[in-house]
Formats: sequence, structure tokens, C-alpha cells
Amino acid sequence: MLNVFKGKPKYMTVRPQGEPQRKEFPDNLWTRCDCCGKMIFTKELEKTGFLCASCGHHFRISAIKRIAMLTEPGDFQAFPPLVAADPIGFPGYAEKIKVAQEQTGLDDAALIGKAKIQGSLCILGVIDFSFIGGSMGSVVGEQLVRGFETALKEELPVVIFSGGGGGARMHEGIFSLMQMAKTAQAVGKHSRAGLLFISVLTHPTMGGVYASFASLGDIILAEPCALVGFAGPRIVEETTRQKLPAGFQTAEYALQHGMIDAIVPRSHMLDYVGRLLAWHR
Amino acid sequence: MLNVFKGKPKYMTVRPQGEPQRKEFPDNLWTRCDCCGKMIFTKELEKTGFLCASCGHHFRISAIKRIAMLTEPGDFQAFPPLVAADPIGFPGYAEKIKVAQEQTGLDDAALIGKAKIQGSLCILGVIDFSFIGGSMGSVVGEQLVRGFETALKEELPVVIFSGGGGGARMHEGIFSLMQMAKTAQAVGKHSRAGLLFISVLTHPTMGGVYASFASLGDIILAEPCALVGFAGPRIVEETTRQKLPAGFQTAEYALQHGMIDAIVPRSHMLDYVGRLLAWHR
Amino acid sequence: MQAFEWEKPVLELEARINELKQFVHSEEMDFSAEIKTLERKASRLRKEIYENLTPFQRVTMARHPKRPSTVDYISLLFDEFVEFHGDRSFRDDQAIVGGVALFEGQPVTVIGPQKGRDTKDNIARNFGLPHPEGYRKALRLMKQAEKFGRPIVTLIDVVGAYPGIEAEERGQGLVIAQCIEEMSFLRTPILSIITGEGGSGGALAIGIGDRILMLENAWYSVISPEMCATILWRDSSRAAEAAELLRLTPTDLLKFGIIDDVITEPLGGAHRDHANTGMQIRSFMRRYLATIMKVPLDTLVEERLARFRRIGEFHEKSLAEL
Amino acid sequence: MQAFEWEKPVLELEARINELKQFVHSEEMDFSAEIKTLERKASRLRKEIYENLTPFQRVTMARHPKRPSTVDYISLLFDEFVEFHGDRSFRDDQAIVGGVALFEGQPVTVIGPQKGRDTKDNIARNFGLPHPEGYRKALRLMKQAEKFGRPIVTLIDVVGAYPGIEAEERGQGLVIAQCIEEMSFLRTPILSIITGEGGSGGALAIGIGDRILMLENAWYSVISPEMCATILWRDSSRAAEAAELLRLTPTDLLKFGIIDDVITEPLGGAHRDHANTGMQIRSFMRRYLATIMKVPLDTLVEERLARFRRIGEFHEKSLAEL
Ligand SMILES: [Zn+2]
Ligand SMILES: [Zn+2]
Repeated sequence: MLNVFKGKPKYMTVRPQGEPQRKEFPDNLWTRCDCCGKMIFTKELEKTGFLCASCGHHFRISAIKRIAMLTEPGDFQAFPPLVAADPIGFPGYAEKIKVAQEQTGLDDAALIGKAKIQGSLCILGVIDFSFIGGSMGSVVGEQLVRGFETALKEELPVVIFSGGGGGARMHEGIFSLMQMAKTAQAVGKHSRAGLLFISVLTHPTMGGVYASFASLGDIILAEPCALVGFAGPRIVEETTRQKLPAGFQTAEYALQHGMIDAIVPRSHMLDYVGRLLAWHR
Repeated sequence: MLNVFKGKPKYMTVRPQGEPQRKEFPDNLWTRCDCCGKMIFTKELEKTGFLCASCGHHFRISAIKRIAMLTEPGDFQAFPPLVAADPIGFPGYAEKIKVAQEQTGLDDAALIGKAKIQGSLCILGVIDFSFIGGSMGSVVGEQLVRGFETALKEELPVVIFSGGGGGARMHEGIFSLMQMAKTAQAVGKHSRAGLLFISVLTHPTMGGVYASFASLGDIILAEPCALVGFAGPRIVEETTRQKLPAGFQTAEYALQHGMIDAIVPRSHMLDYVGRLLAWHR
Repeated sequence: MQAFEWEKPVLELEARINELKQFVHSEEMDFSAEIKTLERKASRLRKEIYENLTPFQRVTMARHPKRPSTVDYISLLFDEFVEFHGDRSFRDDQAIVGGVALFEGQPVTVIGPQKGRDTKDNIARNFGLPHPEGYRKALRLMKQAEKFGRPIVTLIDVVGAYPGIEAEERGQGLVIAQCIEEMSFLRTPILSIITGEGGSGGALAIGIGDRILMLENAWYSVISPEMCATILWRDSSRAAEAAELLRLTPTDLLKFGIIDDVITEPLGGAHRDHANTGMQIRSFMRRYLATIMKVPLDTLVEERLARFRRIGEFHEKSLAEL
Repeated sequence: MQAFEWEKPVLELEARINELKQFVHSEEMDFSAEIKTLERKASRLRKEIYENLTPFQRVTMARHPKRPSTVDYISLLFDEFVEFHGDRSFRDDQAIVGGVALFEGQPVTVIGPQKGRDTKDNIARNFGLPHPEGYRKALRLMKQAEKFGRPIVTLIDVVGAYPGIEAEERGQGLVIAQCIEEMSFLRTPILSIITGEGGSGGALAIGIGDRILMLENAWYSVISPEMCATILWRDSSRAAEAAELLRLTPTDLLKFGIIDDVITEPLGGAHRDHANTGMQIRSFMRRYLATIMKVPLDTLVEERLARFRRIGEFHEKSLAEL
């Protein structure tokens, strides 16, 4: 495998409720690699699947780009969109949603629908970090559950790419916490019917997302170097007052500690997932 | 709890295939405590349930004495006895069996039957260390399996006190290994019918006995200070060339490492087991 | 006993009444009229203060060091208890206590996190913050309960799952997910009672009940008020404001349909009267256990799933918007 | 390649034949008659030596450093393989390899212990001695196979479960028991092949097959010959004698009804011809997988249990003796 650690800081900062980024890859000609610091021609980046040519770093990508990498044009049909309510009347939340919608063009952080991957029908879901850190509120929870329910009804496998910052969406208070139960139960029903769920952890999969459906895959894959864990590294550092071990909470670390089945570089992801789907038909 | 470690060596020697002891408690007036070294009046020892009054050490006791401690006279009815064959023609085995039978008065290392413990009907099994180290050959395996099968048919709980040295009985070669599978499967059938199995680990429960039925209790208890583990301490020391940690493979160590539910001193055993049986009626 | 700033007026009044009573005893003088007046005043004041607590005042009540925690409740609520230890794979985590107890003759499996009572106990119990092996023990005991058709009672008082290096290494997130998932499908009745702090995933992991009750001064939230304040304003001292925003009180949660009932505490909080708190909880347990134990298992699990299935607020995008 | 003392005559003869052949090539002289004689002699000698191996000679064959181990067999037997890692609770133990593989178009779950091939690999794989987490991974993958109705193939080559301090702490005995128990009831076909060493509980833990096959030069025993010799005579160098006593060869085990079939190896052992060994095993796999995949699952599990249920030799005590 690529040595993705070269020149990498010990861990990356997670901003659970950070501002949505204006744009993933601004129209600048050049983008700086988060990992090795090299400047990369942005057009070049698009061609490689948003991998740094010098260090192999996997850039965070939008749900739409991810879906385009996994399906042929026309082979993804999204579920009807849902829009966030403001269940606990959290100050500024409604506005935050509106801004995120405008900036990302998404209704909420999850894009879920029926897809065909290398000839296998499945339910494909992708969480988009740029929508309020890819956090799980009522909409993401409901969409995921509908995904699993459709899969159950039509006896389809499910593939979810999870990459949300802090996991839960604080602005929905207890409703957000309950999405952990709701999604975990949806996985449970689907699983108990003998159906396949491939969970792919992309950077970063933390908190309530990691501690619910994303950990319940029959097969759990991760992209190289993705941060995966329950508590954010800063909280762990502050609580324990210990220096975090090198590579703490990276996919590689999780693999070593027995938590994931395999690390799959983005360039192999389509073939890897496609093969697993085919073998479970 | 009693401090059973006082003056105790780091671990006790297990003799997997040692000679059967002539007699547990010879007719001497005095017995030396294995643990603290004090001399104890043998008659006194009988009265206390074979506990050392000064250090709380639990002496190894015969199956018959154990049964007498748990049931009222007449409340234990042993299954028809079986006698060992010599399935691989192991030199000296037939003779070894004969000697053990004469010295212990038992047919083989397990005494199993229907019992009433504090009013609860159950299948009670006790392994006797003094019969070829309490090792499990075809007879012990078959007796245990018949115990679980009877319990399954009559919907009874099972209580087994395991205390056999090396676990498997080498002299029966592969037949001895297969008793692990056979007994584990008997537990499995009984368990899958929703019935209770209380496994009590007495000194020493090692090897093939520990790595089969004895580890499969719904509730696993141990007597204080009992040695429990898979590989014998000498083998671990020789293989790893490391000093064994204090208390290695004792019941207390196993409790701390999450392997057993509780340590129950012999003086409380009857009430403890009796209560659990009553709660599962 | 540690007192809160906001309850000082009532405590001072109570002290004054006690003094007078002592005086009466020793001097044989008649202050009964005065005492009566003061007691009426105290009663009014108590109601005024304790019935109008702010959310954050309730949070601090939930954290009172003398508030009963799981082992206290186990002895208050049950007649007998046998503790079982260990996850059967790594360690016995004393931050979660579990075993079988007798509730008015009925064996139940009881599980709950436990805070320490002194420094030594706190270290043994990791300040009540469970590691993955604590949740694995809980799951093991819940499955045992299912096997024997025993109802489960979970008593929840936990700031959260431990955010430590080893806890992460041994799969804290994974084990919480597994607990939630497996608990959801257990074919045995489950009663969950949030007795103190209900901190996020660490509480939810043992909180998938058929009925979920909550003590009056308990809280349950996706995030602690302090952490929420830190994220919003980079200032954890504004936790009281965050507590308002999070809607973490039993009243809010009852309205949202997250919990089923609120268990009243003695005025001034559970820590002021353990015995009465226990009696109060007992009567709720009696009622709710009887209810869920009557439901056929298929229905029970179906309804448990349906309960969580419907939680969530959102709008279907209208056709016009599409 | 490392040669055994007892096969030196045949190896020397083979070397002589090769020399002559070289000579023929380079000198264009006719030694064909001589070569033919020698080859006949070699063939006789090979049969004589390799078909009359002592039990301990087979044990040493099973341990030959160039003998294929699990990863070699995976590439010899399957067309594609995806490895899955981890026990989902503590660590990925590389002493056991597992994943999904394609066997002639059929996905199967394949699991087996793996010895190291060089010093670095040996350290990573702990010399092929699994820790509890290795068995937990195996169990996880077996349950996954059951969920998806995939047949399981276990390839067994293991001296034993690791007798280490941490292995004991993390429940080596317990996990072996769990593997045996759960594997016994799996509702999916299981084919177990003892390819090399079948060392006691560490082998049995993944050896509860519907059919159990064994390579010609593999051994399977409750205890290693060395350890047996140590116990009997306090002298591990008498292992060869112990190997005779233990009846650990495929021929013995077939007679005892412990295994179902013996897979012939190329003369001289699997290490002398990996490709042919693979082809030989493939044909057995094809046949036995087809057989067990046809059996209804209820029957399959019943028969699997019955198979082990009847193992054991003893006498009922006659009534006269009672
Ligand atoms: Zn780079
Ligand atoms: Zn003593």
C-alpha cells in the first residue's frame, strides 16, 4: 500500500460543527495537499479521483463526485429529498441549513438512492462532509432508514460511504441522538433478513455516525488515512492528558486494532465493492 | 473476601498426567496447608469443609465430599457407571485405570447424576482430581454428555464442578481431544433449549476441560485461588521466557480479566448455587 | 451535604426552624406558633425554588455527589442482588455494574453505570466512564436475560462512554453501535430509567427500553451543556445557556415523546431522601414492568422498534419544490 | 531445499540421474539405458521410503519449511481471494488468515492459521500460533458465512493456540470453547482440511467440519509428540517413540472414524510439488463440497453433531459388576 503517513501530522483536526466549506475545490488553479503540503494542479486532481500524486492523500470529495466514481451516468436514482425541520428550536439552525443548502446544492448531508455498481443493483448512500460537517440529524437518519427499508423490501444490498465530522447534529438535540438508534435498528432489520451491508468509512467518520450504522457493516472498509473513531482526538487528549500515539484513529490504526476488514485505496474502491456485491448476489 | 494470597507462591504446579494421589487426606492426624504451610488437625479440616482456618486456602476435595457438601443424604443419584476402554492401545493405560479405580473407589474421574440442591432438581457433575488428574477421556466425556442430554430431556439445569489437571487424557489420544467437541456440543444443545448451566471452576481447571464445556457456562463461578487457564503455567513460562505476573491464572486473575462471573468461597457455595438455581426455575 | 447557591434561602430557613425546635426541647418554652409560620414559609419557598429550577440547575442536581447512583438504587429497589462480572474477553469493567436481582419476587437482570464514591472507588470505576468491555459485559448480561426470559432494568447515570486512548483502540464506537442494535431486538421486556446523567451515546447504548422513565432531576442529551457551550461560544462556562438550548429536561423529553414518564423526586432532590426516592421509583417499576411483561414478545420487539422508527422531525419536499 | 536424513538415498539417486541427463545434453552421448535403470531403481526406492514412513517422519514432513501453508493453499486452490481482518474488539491477528474466495465460481469463506515464511513474517504471524483474537476473527467470519449461506473451508496447519501470558489473559481457553461450540451449530456446510500440523485444541477450534480431510503427511493429535515424550519420559528427544503411541497419522485417524478421507501427496511430500498438491486437494474439495452443499441444513447440522456425539470408547459396566 501507499505510504500515506509520509509527512503527515499525528492526527487531523476534526471540526464537528465547523462552517460548511465554501467550496471543496475552489476555482483556483492550484490546491495544496493537506497531507504533504505539495501544490497540485486542480484539473490534475480531478483526473486522479482527488488523490495527491505525490503522497497518495485522499482528498475529501463531495457525495456527487463519489457517486460519479461508483456508477455509470444514469445508474443512480436518488430518493425524494427531505428537508430539516428545527425540532428543538435551536437558535440559528434554520439559517445554517439554508446557507448549507445554497452552498452545497444539497438538501441535507446524505445522498441516498438506488444504484447499479458494476452490474449489481444496490442501495447506495453517501454522506457529504460539506453539509454541516456531514452530521446526522433527522433528515440523514430518515433517509438512511428509508434506504435500508427499501433494500429490505427489494432484497438489495446496501453500501454507505460515511464521512461526517462529529457524527450527531447537536442543533437537533435529542432528536439527533435518537437517529443513532433509528439507523442501527434499520441495519438490524436488514441484516436479520440475511442481506449485505458494506460500510465504507471515509475521512472523517466519528461520533454518532461511527457509533451507530457505520460500525454495523457485514464488511467494514475504509479509505487510507481516514480518521475513524468515537471521541474526537482533541477530547481524548484533553480527557486523558496523554500524548496520542502516532496514527491514532486513522484507518490504518483501526485495521491493526481489529475494527475494520480492509483499507481500500480510492483507485480500487469501485472494483473492490463491485466484486463483493457480485459475490453476494 | 479472604486474602487467599497471603504467603502463597506465584502459581501452583499443575501435573497434567501426574500419578493419582494415594489418598487426599491420609490418616495422619495433621495435614500441612499447601498455601500457608501451617499444620492443621485433620479432623478440624473435615469440619470446615477443607478450608485452612488460618489462610482460607481451599484444599482439593474428592467428588464424593463435594457432593455431600451440596446435597442432603440421598439427594444425589449417580448415572450408571462407565469404564474406560483403551482406544489407542496406549502402553500402561489399562493398568493405570485399574490402579486409579482401586485407590479412589471411582470408576473414572467424573461423578455425575441427578441431584436436588436446596430444593432445586438439577444434574450435578463433579470431576475428581485424584483420578488420573481429573483428566477427560471417553468416559468423562460420555458421562458429561449424558448429563446434559438428560437435563435437556427433563428440562433441568446443570451444575458442573470442574477440577482436572491437564484437561485431556493423553492416553486416549485423539479420542480424548474429541471429547472437547462432544461436551461443548452437548452444552450447546442444552443451552439452545434455554436451559441453565452453572460451571464452577475448582483447582485446577486447565487445558481441554477449560477449553470446552467448563468455559461455556451461562454463569461461571470459581473457588478462591483455583488455577484456571488453557496452557499450563510452566508451558507459558517456557514458551514466552517471561516471568509470570503475580497471581497468573488464579481465579482472582481471571475475574479481573473478565473471564468469570464471581469467586465464591466454598463456605458460600451451596447458598450461592442454590439461589441461582431457584431464580432460574 | 454540599448545597447549591440557589437553595440557600430554603436551607437557612430549615436551619432556623431546627434551632427553634431544639430550643423548645431544651428550655420547655412554646415557640410552636412561630415554628408553624416558619414552616409554612419554608414550604412555600421550597415549592417556589424547586419547582422552578432552570435546566442547568437540574443538571447540577443530577450531579450532586450524594445523589444515589446505580449500586445505591440496586439496594433501594431490589430485595436481593447477585453481581456478575466480566465481558469474557478482556476485563471486568467496574464502571458498569450488572447482575440478577429480585424485584418483589421476580428475578430481573439489572445493569447500570456506577460512579465512584471516594477517590479509591473513583479510580476503580474510572469516574463512572465505561470502557468498551463495560458495554460488552452489559450486552452479555442482556443476552443472558433474553435466554432466560428475564426482564431487564437498566439504570442510567453516565456522563458518557470514556473518551480514552485504549477505549478507542478497543472499539468504543463499535461496541456502542452493537449494544444499541442488539438491545433493540432482544426478546425480553426492557425498562430503562435515567436516574441521573444521560450523556449521549454512552447512555443510549443501554437505553433502548420498551419504556423509558426519567427522574425529575435527571438530564438526557446528545451532548453535555459544557461541550455544547464550547462548540458554540468557545466558552464552557456558558453551560447554563447551552442547557436551555438543548432541551434536555424530563419535561421537554416527555413532550418530544422520547421518554414515557417522569418520576417525581422528594422536594430538594433525590440526594436529600434516598429512601423515599427508592420507594417512588419502586412504584413506577412495579407498574411499568407489569405492563411490558404482559405484552407478547413479537409485539414487544415490534413496538420497541416502531417507537424509535418514528423519532425525527423533517419536511417532505413538496412536489412544487422538486 | 532442506532434506531429511532418511530420504538421502533417494535424493542422491535423483541427483545422479540429473547429472547423467545433463551430461547427455552437453556431450551427446547415450546413457539412456543407464538412466532408465537408475530411474527404475529410484522409483522403487521412493516407494519403499515414502510409503513406509514412520509416524514421526510424517510429523517432520508436516513441518518442512517449504511445505505449503494456508496462504499458499489459498492461491493454489482458489481463483480470487479477498482477505478480511480483525476481531472487531481488540486486534487483527495475522496468525489466522480469513476471507472470501472463489472456488470454481462458488464464493466460500476460507480460514486458516498461517506460519511465517521469514523472520519478519514469523514475527508478524507469531510463528503461526494464534492469539484469542485470531479465533475471534475466525468465528466472526464463520458467522458471516452462515448469514450469507456460504460454505466454509478451514485449512488447518497449526502447532497449537499460543501459550502466552496475554493470550491466557484474553481468554484463550474460553475462545476455543466458543469456536468449537458455535462452529458445531452453524447452518452452512463446513469442509475442514488438515494440511499440516493439527495441534490439539488450537486445531480443533476450527476443525468442526461436516467432512474432515487430511493430507497424507499431516498429523492431528491431542498433544505434540515432544510434549508427550516429556510427560512420559521427561525427555522430548524421544518424540519419535511418542508419535508411534499417539496414533496421529491419517491412516490411524481414518480407521478411528475421526477423519473422512486422506489426500495423497506427491511422492516425497507436498513441499516437493506445490502445484500438484494443489490440484490434488482441489479435486477432493470439488467432490466433498458438492456432497455437503446438497444436504439440507437441518440434516447437515444434525449429522455434524451426531458425528462427534459417537466418538469415544468405553464399556458400560455390566449389571453383575454393579
Ligand atoms: Zn500530498
Ligand atoms: Zn493455610
